[in-house]
Amino acid sequence: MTAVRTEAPVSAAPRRLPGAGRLKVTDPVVGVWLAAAAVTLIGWIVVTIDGGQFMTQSNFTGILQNSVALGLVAVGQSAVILTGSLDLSVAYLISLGTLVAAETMEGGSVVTAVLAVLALSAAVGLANGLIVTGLKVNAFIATLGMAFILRGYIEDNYTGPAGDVPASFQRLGYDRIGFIPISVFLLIAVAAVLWLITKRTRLGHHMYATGGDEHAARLSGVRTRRTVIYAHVLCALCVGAAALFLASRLGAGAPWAGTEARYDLDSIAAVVLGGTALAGGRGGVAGTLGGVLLLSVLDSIFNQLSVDPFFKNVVRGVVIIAAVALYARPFRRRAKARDEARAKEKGALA
Amino acid sequence: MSRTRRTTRPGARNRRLAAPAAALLAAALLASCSSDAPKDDLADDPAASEQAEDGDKRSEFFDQADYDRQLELTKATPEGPEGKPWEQMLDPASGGMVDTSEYAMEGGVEGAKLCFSNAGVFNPWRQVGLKTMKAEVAQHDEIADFTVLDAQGKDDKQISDIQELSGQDCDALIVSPNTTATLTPAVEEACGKIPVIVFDRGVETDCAVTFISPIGGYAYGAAAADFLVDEVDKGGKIVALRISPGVDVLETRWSAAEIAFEKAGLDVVEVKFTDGDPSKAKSIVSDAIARHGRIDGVWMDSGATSVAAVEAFEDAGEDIPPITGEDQQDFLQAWKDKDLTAIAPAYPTFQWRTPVIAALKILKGEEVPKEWTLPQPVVTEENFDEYYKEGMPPLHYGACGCEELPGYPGDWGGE
Amino acid sequence: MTTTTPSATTTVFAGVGRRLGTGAPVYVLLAVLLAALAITDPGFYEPDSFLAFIKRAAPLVILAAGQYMVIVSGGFDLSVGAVVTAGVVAGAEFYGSYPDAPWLLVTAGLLLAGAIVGLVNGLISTVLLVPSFITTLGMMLILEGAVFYWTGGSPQGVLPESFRSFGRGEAGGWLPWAVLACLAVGAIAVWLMRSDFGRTLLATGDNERAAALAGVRVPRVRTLAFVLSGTAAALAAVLVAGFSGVSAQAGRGLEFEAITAVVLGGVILGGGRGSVVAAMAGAFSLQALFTLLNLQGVSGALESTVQGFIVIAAVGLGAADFSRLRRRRSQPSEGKSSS
Amino acid sequence: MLTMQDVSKSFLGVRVLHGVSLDLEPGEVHALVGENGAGKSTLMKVLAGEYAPDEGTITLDGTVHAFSHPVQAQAAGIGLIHQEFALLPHRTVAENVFLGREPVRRGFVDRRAMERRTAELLAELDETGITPRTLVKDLSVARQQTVEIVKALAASDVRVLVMDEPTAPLADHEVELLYALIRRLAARGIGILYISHRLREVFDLSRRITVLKDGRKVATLTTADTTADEVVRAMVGRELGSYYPPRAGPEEIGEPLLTTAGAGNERLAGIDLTLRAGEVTGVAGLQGSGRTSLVRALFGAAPFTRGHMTVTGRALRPASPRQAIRGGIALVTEDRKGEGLALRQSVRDNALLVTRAVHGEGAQAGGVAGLLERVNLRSRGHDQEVQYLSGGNQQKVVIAKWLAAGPRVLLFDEPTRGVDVGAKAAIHTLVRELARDGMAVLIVSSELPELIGMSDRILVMSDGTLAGELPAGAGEEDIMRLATASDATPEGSAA
Repeated sequence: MTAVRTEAPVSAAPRRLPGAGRLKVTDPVVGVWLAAAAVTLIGWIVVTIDGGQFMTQSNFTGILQNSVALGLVAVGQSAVILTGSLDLSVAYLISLGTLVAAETMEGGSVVTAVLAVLALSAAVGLANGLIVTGLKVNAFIATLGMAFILRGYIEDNYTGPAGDVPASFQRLGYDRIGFIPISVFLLIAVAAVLWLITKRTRLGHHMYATGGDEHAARLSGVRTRRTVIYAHVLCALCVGAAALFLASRLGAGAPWAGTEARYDLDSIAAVVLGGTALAGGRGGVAGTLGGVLLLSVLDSIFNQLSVDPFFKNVVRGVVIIAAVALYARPFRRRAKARDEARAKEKGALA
Repeated sequence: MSRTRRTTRPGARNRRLAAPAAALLAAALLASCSSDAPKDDLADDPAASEQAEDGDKRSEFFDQADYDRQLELTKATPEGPEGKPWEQMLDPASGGMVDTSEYAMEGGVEGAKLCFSNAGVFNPWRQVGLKTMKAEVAQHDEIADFTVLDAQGKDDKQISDIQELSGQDCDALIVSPNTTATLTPAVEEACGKIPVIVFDRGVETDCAVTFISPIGGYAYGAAAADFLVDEVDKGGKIVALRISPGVDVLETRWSAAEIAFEKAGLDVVEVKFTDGDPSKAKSIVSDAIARHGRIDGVWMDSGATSVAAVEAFEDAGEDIPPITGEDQQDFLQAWKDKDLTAIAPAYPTFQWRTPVIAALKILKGEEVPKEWTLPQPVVTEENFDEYYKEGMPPLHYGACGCEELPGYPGDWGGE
Repeated sequence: MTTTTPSATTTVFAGVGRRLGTGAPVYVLLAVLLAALAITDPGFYEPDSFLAFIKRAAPLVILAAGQYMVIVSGGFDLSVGAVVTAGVVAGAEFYGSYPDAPWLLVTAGLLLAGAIVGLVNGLISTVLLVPSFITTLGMMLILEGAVFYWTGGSPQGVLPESFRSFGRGEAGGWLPWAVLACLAVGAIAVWLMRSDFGRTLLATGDNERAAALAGVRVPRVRTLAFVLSGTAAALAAVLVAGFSGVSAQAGRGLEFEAITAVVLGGVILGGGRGSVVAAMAGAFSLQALFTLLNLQGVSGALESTVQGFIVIAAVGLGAADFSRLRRRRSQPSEGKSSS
Repeated sequence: MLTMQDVSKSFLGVRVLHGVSLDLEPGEVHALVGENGAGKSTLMKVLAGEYAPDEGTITLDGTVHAFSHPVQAQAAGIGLIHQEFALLPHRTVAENVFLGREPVRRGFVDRRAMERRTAELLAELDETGITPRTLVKDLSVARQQTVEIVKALAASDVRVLVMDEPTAPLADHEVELLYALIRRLAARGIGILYISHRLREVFDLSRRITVLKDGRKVATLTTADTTADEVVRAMVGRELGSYYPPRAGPEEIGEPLLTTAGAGNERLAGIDLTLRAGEVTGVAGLQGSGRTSLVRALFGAAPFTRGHMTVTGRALRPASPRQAIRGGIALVTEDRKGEGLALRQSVRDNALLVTRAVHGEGAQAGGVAGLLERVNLRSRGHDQEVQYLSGGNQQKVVIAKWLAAGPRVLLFDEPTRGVDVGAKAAIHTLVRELARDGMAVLIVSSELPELIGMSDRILVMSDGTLAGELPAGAGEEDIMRLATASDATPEGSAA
């Protein structure tokens, strides 16, 4: 990556002071949380005008509950996207995960089931990583192909819901402390771990570096391939967690648990809403959680107003585009050009 | 079948059926899905759920008792008002009647609030159904409020929806489950709080006051198959088009047909999955014609793609052989225009009216059958005109029982 | 000064690499698949059935051509599948209200609508600087939502034969219109890519800033690419609607098929390299693969698995060739850059 | 201390290094010069472990090494400063300095330690303007380079530091700072291998000079007892004599083609200049004095917002490159790869880009052959992708691209950056020819000798204004005096 130009050609962007660009309202991470808060407020007003109650306990519970599954996936997704990759196979991995979980629990113990699911996820993540780094297949295609493979396997081996989750494990899906579903703590835990990994460990630093500038990272001695592989495994493990949660919630494995909820594209949307650059190298888990929350608050509002489900999609689409458009602004063209340059590198590399 | 939302590729939404199941079928599901033996065998043997005509394959989905009972019911005469199939019931005795006095609203049902957790409106069948249900509600002034939450086909969301609704002050809760197994816990939870009415697809609990559904998959599959058996000579070549592999309720339809074909010695040359995608179906049939020269009959496990199949024959310049479909308007239209030799078993959308009726009965304290099994009409040459309605949109369903309802035909898109 | 040894030789290999890396694999793949088809179904090459095959492939090929324009300019178009669905449904809905509208008018209308969708995609991506992946992802949600919201879930109209004949019927009784459309689009695409627009499009995808400083109106060029993609998608919609009639899921997943096809054609995601012919060949390969799996009677369930493996393998092969060459030549050229 | 013995390296069976030997003493600055593709960078990358040598050995402090990865070389004490920085703009200085070897404490990166150490290293180099937490994108190029150096120092106990064209991105006063830095490093016993095209630097800094040609070592000379001519001869086997073409005589200078009056924008003020047909005008100035801003403003890339401007007599203050091009202005930018070329496209497509984009006359592709002939491009056919051309030939393609559009005013920003001696001369000659053909030429360069050698008159910029004008043949001192006259902030408006 060449040096930042000495005299910026097109950009009239004011010079940033050292350390600026963090902790600013223009910072997507802050932005998305503010947005989520704002939407909640607006929703409250609108719903109240509409004659409903928004700030009810059950409603909060619902919002949190609905954030868990997508949250887990999106957190994982942000790991890969940060590293400059992408995972489109998450949806089918979830489905398979729920099935494996439920069936193993039916036969054996919960522990073995959890281990089995995590093992499966790790394996799939590893495969994705190896295809992307080893075969040099663009992540988009690689994980899409993986999705096909998983899909075939599922359709070929499962006939509707399968397995049976013991009540003990279903508590994960149904219990709550006060109005907070305990599954939320699972999400928080996973998110915290991912946050620590990305922000505080060498692997994390290398993920940002690899996503930010693969070439520079390699020159600096970062094992970029390994980093990408780790990122994919991390993502898959989060997906595994999501699968376990869904299994506990559904009480059985469902071959369509992941696909019908569109976790593949929704998770990417949430990540981007959270201000993580699709090209990689910038953003983080914190923002992603904000994005997820924003989406499920929206859903809840639509629910309250019983908006036509088709109309929801329209709004979602608009929100996603609008948000990213806002993020794109402060960076201005120069950053855009740089990101594109990177995206290009990625395109060429993968 | 039309209840299918089948994505052909990732990124698209659902890939399966929010499908029907008679209570007994639900039992069959228990037997098939949660029974370990066949499933584990399956996992090791990818060929298993292929359309191999081997016995043990069928045994996985096939349940003789249900099969017999369903064929039984097709012959039974329904109890209930003539010409109002949505209020009729078949052999209610079997499940026994339920005394609902405990749910009776004091001061009558005036101002009742009904709540409905819908799996989704992701296909024409469900859209027609929901319209019909809303029209039914509109008929009853005593229903003050009717809340619908749409799960958009997400089990997870429907569970939350059910929890949310049972939290609100609903007098009765209607549930059209997205999935049989996965919604059981949520429904059980709701049962504790308010009277619950389950319809279309079942759940693995009998805590609901009543479960409403038509006869079921075996009857559907058999009706179509028997028709071909009558129309096609022994040894004739049959193409079977199915929506997607390994979907329980579709398997019952197919396994019923399989028996019939084998008994009659028909030669099933192709069994293919269409993903419910017309263009794929058309391609498959064209290929079949190209390869087998003549096709003597086409069996469908659902209606969505039958017109495409018909056209495949037209485009190939072949005569259209006996073909089965569903009561979807576009097929009925083709049937009429092209004067097909055809039959169309219906999985009637009028069943969406029944839950509302049942709910009011319950809230009035009138007794309802534990298993409310509705008739499952079959469209034939004879009764064609009952189901074919001029000017209805192509994706409308003939057996909607909505002709008398307010707003017909406009609200259903007809003119 | 003399062209020095490293750059000299590497250019040779780069040339090879260019052909190997981007072009060749897809043609090999296509040849293999077609051969396999011939073996499985001897009748495959009889004019009728072969034309039928092309006819079936036409929508995907056209989508691929459109998608190529966007990808080569450095973007993504995930909205094409939704455009097809929306197109089919909207067409039917329109005929619901005006049953005897002339088919040409409706077709033109759909194409225009597709172009407008592309225009919006393009403007959002270039003016608001939203990555096209997100823009078109959002557009996908919006279109699907909007069209079904509008039609209340299912279209009200019937598509008349006049409208459908374009995707269903044959010209002169034997040559399917779809095949003609396919050829026409191919010709136009090739012509476009040789034209000033095509060259500037490639240059833009390769180095946006250099293009801008050379006077290329980058936003306009990239937007135009999206417009083309949108229009192509609309045309595909017309063909699909004609071929198989009204369906609420006509375009489901087509965006991924189209992108896969283009990548199979050796076009690099990220832009600046790849040929439109190869992209269309990629689409044919994909269709051939589907047909083959179908004829082979591979379990419907396993189909997608096989497909997944083949796609990864094929792309991996292309990438392998290319990346190896890239690594080799990258060394001396890096050397140059600093001396 | 360091010896490279008979190092050979081949790519795809083509030898780019033929048994090159080289040695380096502690505290020595050893310059490495040679034409494009002479093998300098390959040699250095072998040393830095980026390539493994086919033959030959690397001995450092008595131990023989065979590096297979840069990290190993770093560990052994060999640091490489790339011409193109390997920095992450969105990460902090500390994060960049320790990238790939972050200190770990209890499983987590020890940021405090990281930042402390970075601060120390910065202090050692008396680099005050940088704090460990600064984001790299907020630093000037010079400081980014410092970060690169700090990065190398932090890597290990560095014994050998390889600097590849370190001054290329720097302005003159920054070069001085770099010299100081290099001398400080040398004083600490670090051996420095210094690759450069700029003989002046080489003579300023180095103790010995090793000349490579076509992958072979031609000679290792002691700087004290050699001359620039000797070195150039060794490099190209050509006399220095015909280095700059003769200037224009007064009779050759024609009517004004471009004038500005009181033109300015947020970086420039009160720009009054006149470019005449047949004349080569040089623009000097410190980094950030607005040289580049000036050409970009004239070209409409960062347009003037005030003032008046005419091109070929017509009033035109271009608001976009497109307008400028239509008006007959062309700009050869300093960043050839980033802004000049579409590297993966063919020579022909690049040469035709402007005409296609602006005049839509791509069809007349015939003319391009003549143009490429004219700039005397050396390539393997016009279908070759420009990325495989040498820097000099790439620059020729850029020039051809503009000539195709038939401009009247040619603006050059650092026309010979990253171009070797041989190609330099060719480009200089070409520029002069173009002026003779009646074009008005403006050259911005931070290489004063080039500026003085080429220009018919020299404008000096300082702090966004034209500080003065000097006649042909003015001395470097006069220029620097004008350039530093006002209080030009050293940081300038680096973005």
